[in-house]
Amino acid sequence: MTGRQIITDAQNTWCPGCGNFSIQHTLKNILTEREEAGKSLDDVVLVSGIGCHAKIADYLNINSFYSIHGRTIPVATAIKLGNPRLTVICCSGDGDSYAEGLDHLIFAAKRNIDITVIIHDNRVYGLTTGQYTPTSPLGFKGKSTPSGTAEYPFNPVELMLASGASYVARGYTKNMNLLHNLISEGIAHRGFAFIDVLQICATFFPAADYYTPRVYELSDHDRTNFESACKKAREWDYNSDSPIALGTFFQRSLPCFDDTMTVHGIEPKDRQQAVRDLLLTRS
Amino acid sequence: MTGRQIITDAQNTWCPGCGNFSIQHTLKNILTEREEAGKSLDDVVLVSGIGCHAKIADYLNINSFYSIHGRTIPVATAIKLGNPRLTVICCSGDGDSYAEGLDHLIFAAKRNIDITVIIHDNRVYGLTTGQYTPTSPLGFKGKSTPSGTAEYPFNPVELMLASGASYVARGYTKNMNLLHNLISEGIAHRGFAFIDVLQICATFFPAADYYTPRVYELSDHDRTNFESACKKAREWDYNSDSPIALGTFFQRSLPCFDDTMTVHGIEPKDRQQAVRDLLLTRS
Amino acid sequence: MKNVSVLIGGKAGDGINSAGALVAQLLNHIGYNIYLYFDYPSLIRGGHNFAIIRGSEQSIGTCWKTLDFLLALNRETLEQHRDNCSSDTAIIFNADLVKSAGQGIPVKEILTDEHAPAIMGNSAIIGGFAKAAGIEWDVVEGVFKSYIPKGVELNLKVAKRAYNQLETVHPVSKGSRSPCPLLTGNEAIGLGMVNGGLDVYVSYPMTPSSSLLHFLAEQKEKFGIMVVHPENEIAVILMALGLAYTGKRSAVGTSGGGFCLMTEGLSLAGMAELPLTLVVSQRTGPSTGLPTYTGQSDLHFVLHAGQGEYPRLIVAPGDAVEALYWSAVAMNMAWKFQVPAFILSDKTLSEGTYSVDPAAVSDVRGADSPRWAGTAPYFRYADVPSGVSPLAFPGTKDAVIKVNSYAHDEAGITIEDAHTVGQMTEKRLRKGELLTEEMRGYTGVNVSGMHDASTALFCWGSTKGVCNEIAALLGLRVVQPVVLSPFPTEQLKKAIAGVRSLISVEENATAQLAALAERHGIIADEKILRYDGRPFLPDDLLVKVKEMMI
Amino acid sequence: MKNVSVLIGGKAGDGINSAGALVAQLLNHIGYNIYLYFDYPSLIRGGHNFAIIRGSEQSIGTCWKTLDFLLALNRETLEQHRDNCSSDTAIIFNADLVKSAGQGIPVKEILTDEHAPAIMGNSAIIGGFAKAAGIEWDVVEGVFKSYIPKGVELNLKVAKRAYNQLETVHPVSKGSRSPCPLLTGNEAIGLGMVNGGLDVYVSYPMTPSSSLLHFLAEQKEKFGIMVVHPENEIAVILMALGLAYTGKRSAVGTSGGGFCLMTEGLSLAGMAELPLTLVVSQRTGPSTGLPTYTGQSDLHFVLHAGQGEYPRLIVAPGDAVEALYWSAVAMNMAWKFQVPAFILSDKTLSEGTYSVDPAAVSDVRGADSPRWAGTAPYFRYADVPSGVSPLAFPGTKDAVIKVNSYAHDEAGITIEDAHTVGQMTEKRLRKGELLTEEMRGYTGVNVSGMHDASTALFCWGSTKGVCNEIAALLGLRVVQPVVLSPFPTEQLKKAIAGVRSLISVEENATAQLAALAERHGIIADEKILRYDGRPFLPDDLLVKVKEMMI
Ligand SMILES: Cc1ncc(C[n+]2csc(CCOP(=O)(O)OP(=O)(O)O)c2C)c(N)n1
Ligand SMILES: Cc1ncc(C[n+]2csc(CCOP(=O)(O)OP(=O)(O)O)c2C)c(N)n1
Ligand code: SF4
Ligand code: SF4
Ligand SMILES: [Mg+2]
Ligand SMILES: [Mg+2]
Repeated sequence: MTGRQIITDAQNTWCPGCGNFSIQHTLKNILTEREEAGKSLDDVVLVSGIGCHAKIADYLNINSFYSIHGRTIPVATAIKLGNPRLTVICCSGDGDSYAEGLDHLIFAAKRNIDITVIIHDNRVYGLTTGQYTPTSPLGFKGKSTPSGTAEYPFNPVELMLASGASYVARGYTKNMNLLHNLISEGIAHRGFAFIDVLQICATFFPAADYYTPRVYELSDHDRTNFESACKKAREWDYNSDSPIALGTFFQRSLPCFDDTMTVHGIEPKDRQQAVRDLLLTRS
Repeated sequence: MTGRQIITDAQNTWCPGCGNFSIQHTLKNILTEREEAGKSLDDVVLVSGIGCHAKIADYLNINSFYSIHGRTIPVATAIKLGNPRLTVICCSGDGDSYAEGLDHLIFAAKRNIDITVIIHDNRVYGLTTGQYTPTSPLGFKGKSTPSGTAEYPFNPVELMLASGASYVARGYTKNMNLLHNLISEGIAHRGFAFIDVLQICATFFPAADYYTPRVYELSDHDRTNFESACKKAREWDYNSDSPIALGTFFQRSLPCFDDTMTVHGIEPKDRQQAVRDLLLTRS
Repeated sequence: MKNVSVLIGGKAGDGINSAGALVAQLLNHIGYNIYLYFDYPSLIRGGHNFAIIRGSEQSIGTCWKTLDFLLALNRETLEQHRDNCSSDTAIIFNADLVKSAGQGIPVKEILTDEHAPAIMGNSAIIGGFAKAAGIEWDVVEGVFKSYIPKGVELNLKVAKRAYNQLETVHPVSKGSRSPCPLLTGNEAIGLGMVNGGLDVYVSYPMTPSSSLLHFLAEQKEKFGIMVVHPENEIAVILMALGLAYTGKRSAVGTSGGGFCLMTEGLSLAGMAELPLTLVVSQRTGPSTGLPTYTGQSDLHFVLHAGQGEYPRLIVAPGDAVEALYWSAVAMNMAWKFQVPAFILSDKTLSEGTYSVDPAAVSDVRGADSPRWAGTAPYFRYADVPSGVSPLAFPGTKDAVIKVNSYAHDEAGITIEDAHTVGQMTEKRLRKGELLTEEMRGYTGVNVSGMHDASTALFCWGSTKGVCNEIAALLGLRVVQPVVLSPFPTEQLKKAIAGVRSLISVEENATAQLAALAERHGIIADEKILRYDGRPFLPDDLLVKVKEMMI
Repeated sequence: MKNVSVLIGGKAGDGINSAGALVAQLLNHIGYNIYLYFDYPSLIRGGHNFAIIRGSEQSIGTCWKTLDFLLALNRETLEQHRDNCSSDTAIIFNADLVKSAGQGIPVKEILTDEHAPAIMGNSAIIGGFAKAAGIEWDVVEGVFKSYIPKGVELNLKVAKRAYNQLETVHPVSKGSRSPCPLLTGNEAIGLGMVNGGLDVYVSYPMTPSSSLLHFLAEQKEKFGIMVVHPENEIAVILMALGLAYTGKRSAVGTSGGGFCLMTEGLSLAGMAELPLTLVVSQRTGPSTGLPTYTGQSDLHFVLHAGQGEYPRLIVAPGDAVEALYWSAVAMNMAWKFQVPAFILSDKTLSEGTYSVDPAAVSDVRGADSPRWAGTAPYFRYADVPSGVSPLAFPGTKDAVIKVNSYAHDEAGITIEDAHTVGQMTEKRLRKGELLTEEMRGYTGVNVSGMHDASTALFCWGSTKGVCNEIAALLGLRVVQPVVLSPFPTEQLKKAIAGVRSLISVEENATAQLAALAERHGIIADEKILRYDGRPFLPDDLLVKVKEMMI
């Protein structure tokens, strides 16, 4: 299909001012560019979890697997294993992949499966109306913690570095140029690409006034240097006040799981012969 | 109970030469010391997962919760929340807490719940007869990967540092003095203590000949310095050949989850009044 | 007029739920029993939300299709609910956004005049409604003062402006009962569990159970309970079991997908004999399904979830009063028999609002397992005749308390020999028999309507409300098992004595209650099923039941 | 002699399983049908392992208590199995460790003389057994050459020494059938799935399913399949669904506890209509239970697992031949109807070894869903009359393929309106009806024994073997439903026509098959249950059945 309408007719139900619009818009532009570059959109698959972020599966007119809460990544991993020719993009939430299904995220990084994971990190459960997530700051007053959480957030960028991710970046929905570059790079990166996107939740965590003066784009940063990636990653801990680096923290090249797992299928009739041969060895 | 027999009469079914004996012996000694110091063993609870390691719950004659595969840590967390006076020790496997239930481990670190987690890291699923785990080296030929794994191991020490653990150490079942110190320290540490123990699996991963010449004890290391903890942690990546540091990588003091979550219970009759009062506000 | 029905509708974010609650309180305060149904899609702002508030002199648990009042905050409300209007329906609307017959309120003008913020627009609508219904101003004033947390004076000014502008077109006569507490099903479950001794509530948010988490989190200091929201549902149930091990009465709450993740822990509870209370609030499945709509399609799943065999209690209350009572019972039975006890709810019950007689609050805590006498050694799984081994909790002097997910001996040590396995299985089965025996002492099957009618509606959970209403109209019997496991076969047989036509009314596609009853020798003759996420309405059900009766 | 029974026992780590397999091959090569039962505790070294190998001219699937030969590698074997010995039992033992009547083999001496390593001790025992049973040396030689991977010559020397030292005390006459392949139930399931088109097997190890993972991993290049062992069972099932989405025929395998973790993904498969084959091999529950022992207590869990309602296929083969056949059928039905298809096994079947006629291997792949015709737009959930929407896979030109866990429209876009929800629910139900229809074309209920007997043993899964044996002795009928969902009510009614006493024989405590049948109007008159982790033995069952028949 060429020149396809990239946005479906599904009614968009995000709140006015929601940062998800920026992510959708960015993906739309990237898909358009891809088509313009002569690459088919038929080979792109979007996988999402459950949450506000995940509605993007309804809105983008491309192949999609609208999965269940927290399980975006094993689905995406398997789609890549099932057909390595596909470009697989995961849109996941912070509740989704940092709480419910954190283990899958870490294993995807460990395996270096060639998928691109975009975390719509609004630091809150949006769709279930505002509870804290693993990136909410200490003391966050959500509906399940009306007197404030008792937990520090973890730093997903740091965690991903420790897990062996081969592309690690942070974006912000109010910096769409950079977001475009990061997601494009992530898709182009051969291996596991992780992008934590500070996504504004207009309703439950409207943090733009906090982020905007603090964010800056990484420059003069050697993305191939793991130590300095860690250092930059730790500058902001998702809790204390400090400058917030945006951009690519780290990138390196490693063998991909989808490559090393590749199987050479055999013809049905050869299979049946293989079964018969196996039986012979048992009699 | 004083002077209690610390080992039960249950038949021990570990293989000859198994490193689990060293861990059991160390715990036995620590418990004995505890008793000798006048502290009751009635306040100690051991929580285990499922696997060879977990059989320790049958063997130590103390309170125990022999849980299910991968779920050691939420049980232990809750026992501490339920009764903060208890000393809670988790014996878990690498399959248990690095694969099946990794998320719980990270959240326990994040929350700084005051429990001590000992990972019997034999780098293999022992009880299910020898499959790779997240710390098995790349190319490990286990029963589920007869032609070798396609995954690098992750580094649990690094992961725990990134997750906010407040006590992070590595032991070795062939260095029982150190093991004794680390576990004692872990228990004494107020907050989440993590000890990755390189445990020899005599049957499926007999790595003593590999470890013994490479291990060394950390000295001249400032355990309060996070950066150098990370550096030391990264020296050996559970895959490539390098010296293997043993000892305490990191320790710091942080508020504990069990403290911040503490509730002041109220009397049953006051509760009923509270229910009545609540109803009044709704009529 | 003995019955009044009000619909208020607008966009998500318009505060329809709280506006609905105010309308409900107005009707409560003029002497009616209340039922409120809240309908909303799975989104945060926009879309179409509505609440139907019904007042009746009878105790009620369902809506009626035809409305007395339609309060339209936007045009969509009018369009979507035309079918619910008759020529008698009084339509009150925001004149800035809607054109319609009926009485418009110039909301923007009122707000501007009063220097009030936009969110106070609903007060104008409610003020207008009060006038249209002929509700006295001091009732409005009283209700606003009790239920508006902030800026009540300004809200009252806004309401009064609308009140003064509108006509009383559809006077609602006063009812005869005195105002009583209004509770959602989830609130009632929460209070019931607190009454049953709840110490810790552990939950991961999932509609339609989340409002229970929010309610208990909000009230936790008041009740002296701990509320924990962990990383996922697997942690939830394992934490609850860890807490039970320390002697804390814990409960978990979730819906279908989250419950899936709890099934392994459930089986552990069965084997380790750890008391556990589970609230499972059903929504439309399978999978994510319709998160904010109702369903009754998880009964068999809950009945059989978890590998292996072990006794469990399942109660499915039909309204908030039952929820209050049975939740306490469930908590107690979990502890008395060291078994999992389920409170099976559905979206209609969990998020619907009901009038609750405060007399329904009684202290039902008390039931508990025997405690260890203190003579060491302690046997956690002592094979006593009842099957219920005495409890001790860690920290008890001289007790070594070993719980175990493996087959184990009386001391809790793993064993593999056939004899002990059989023995301990039988011990657990005996607890099941004892639980069955115990539940015979409770009214596990409610019978209402005409007790000697030969046609009976056979229902469970929230559909009780609509069945009662139809039964009253048609002179039928209603048979509603509240206890679903252990199945109250004898009580049920008694309850249907003389019934020639048993009609199962369920919100699922496979008639799960009927299937369960069939396994116990009780056959439903007819089935009326609905599986589109919406609760039965009396109007529709009436037609269907009549068809069956021809 | 038409029947021969051999027990070999020793410590875990002594290689009892492979020694047992060699004995089985010896009997196979002298013309017997084989059944091998392997009994081991959950530990790696030490403890007591034993294998019972039975040869018979009939096709068999159970052990017999009384032994013809007892091969004791250690003293415990002798002690534990005294009860299985009669005065005719030939006892052969390692004379270094055991003192007993019978014939001792000086294993250490032989090994020393032959400069053979300790692990070759078993060859001495097997050689001794061969002689005691009068099996010709060239049979031993042939079997050793085929089945001993390393050092066969030295092993033969060791065996020959023992062979020469012992007497033929219990000659086993030759049977009449030609040697045929021996397969474990898990191997048969694996091969059946490969025949049914398996592309990828995804599994996390869990006894008694692990040996299927190991087998397929070992053979993956040969069959051109991928084998993935992910971080946990949740990932397992979600990966399988991701693979199915790309058109790969995927299967998962696990046991009860792991299956718990898959239930949420299962419900997703139901809603998203993704084909999926699941192998669930039961062990003794609840919870961790007895990991290496058997059970049949997860039937109802598997029947109802996952929130919401959606059709599923469940087949429970009774032996390896059935496993080979039905696993291929399950894989095909999953794809033909886009539903989850279960192969429900148990430890006895999964880890038992059976003779399999190679003619049983037929290419049953073929069944599949219709494919998209290629005219855009593509509707993943096209509401076609059959309910089975044509498939397309990502990468197909012009197809936008949207699968969704939410209620959705034909294009796969989330919807919440009552009409579409009802419509799509009915579409899924129609698939269920079609599946029911399809399965009528299969023999879903096996009848064996005396077809017109008025007493029938009613069983499922591996207990088929023992029931057949008893039925032959007592002249009874055996009725064994292999398809358990959709329940083959009509076939079953036919199968029990004329039965006056239907005796359910199950390895669980609540008679789950009987309960299922009851829901379909078929009542078991009696129940014989075993729930200690051990399979029924004919000797014991015989007594129990006779009691029932009085
Ligand atoms: C197993 C399970 N548990 C809980 C839920 C309820 N649920 C739906 S979305 C959501 C949170 C989503 O948070 P996040 O991933 O941050 O997405 P956001 O809405 O913020 O974009 C939850 C808890 C669910 N669908 N499934
Ligand atoms: C949910 C679940 N999946 C799988 C298993 C099977 N199982 C038991 S122990 C084990 C692995 C244990 O490995 P590890 O934690 O490393 O312990 P080890 O035996 O090496 O000490 C597995 C997979 C299980 N009991 N439960
Ligand atoms: S709740 Fe937050 S994340 Fe969800 S749609 Fe609204 S603004 Fe966006
Ligand atoms: S298999 Fe390994 S870990 Fe398990 S008991 Fe034996 S040596 Fe120890
Ligand atoms: Mg979020
Ligand atoms: Mg291990």
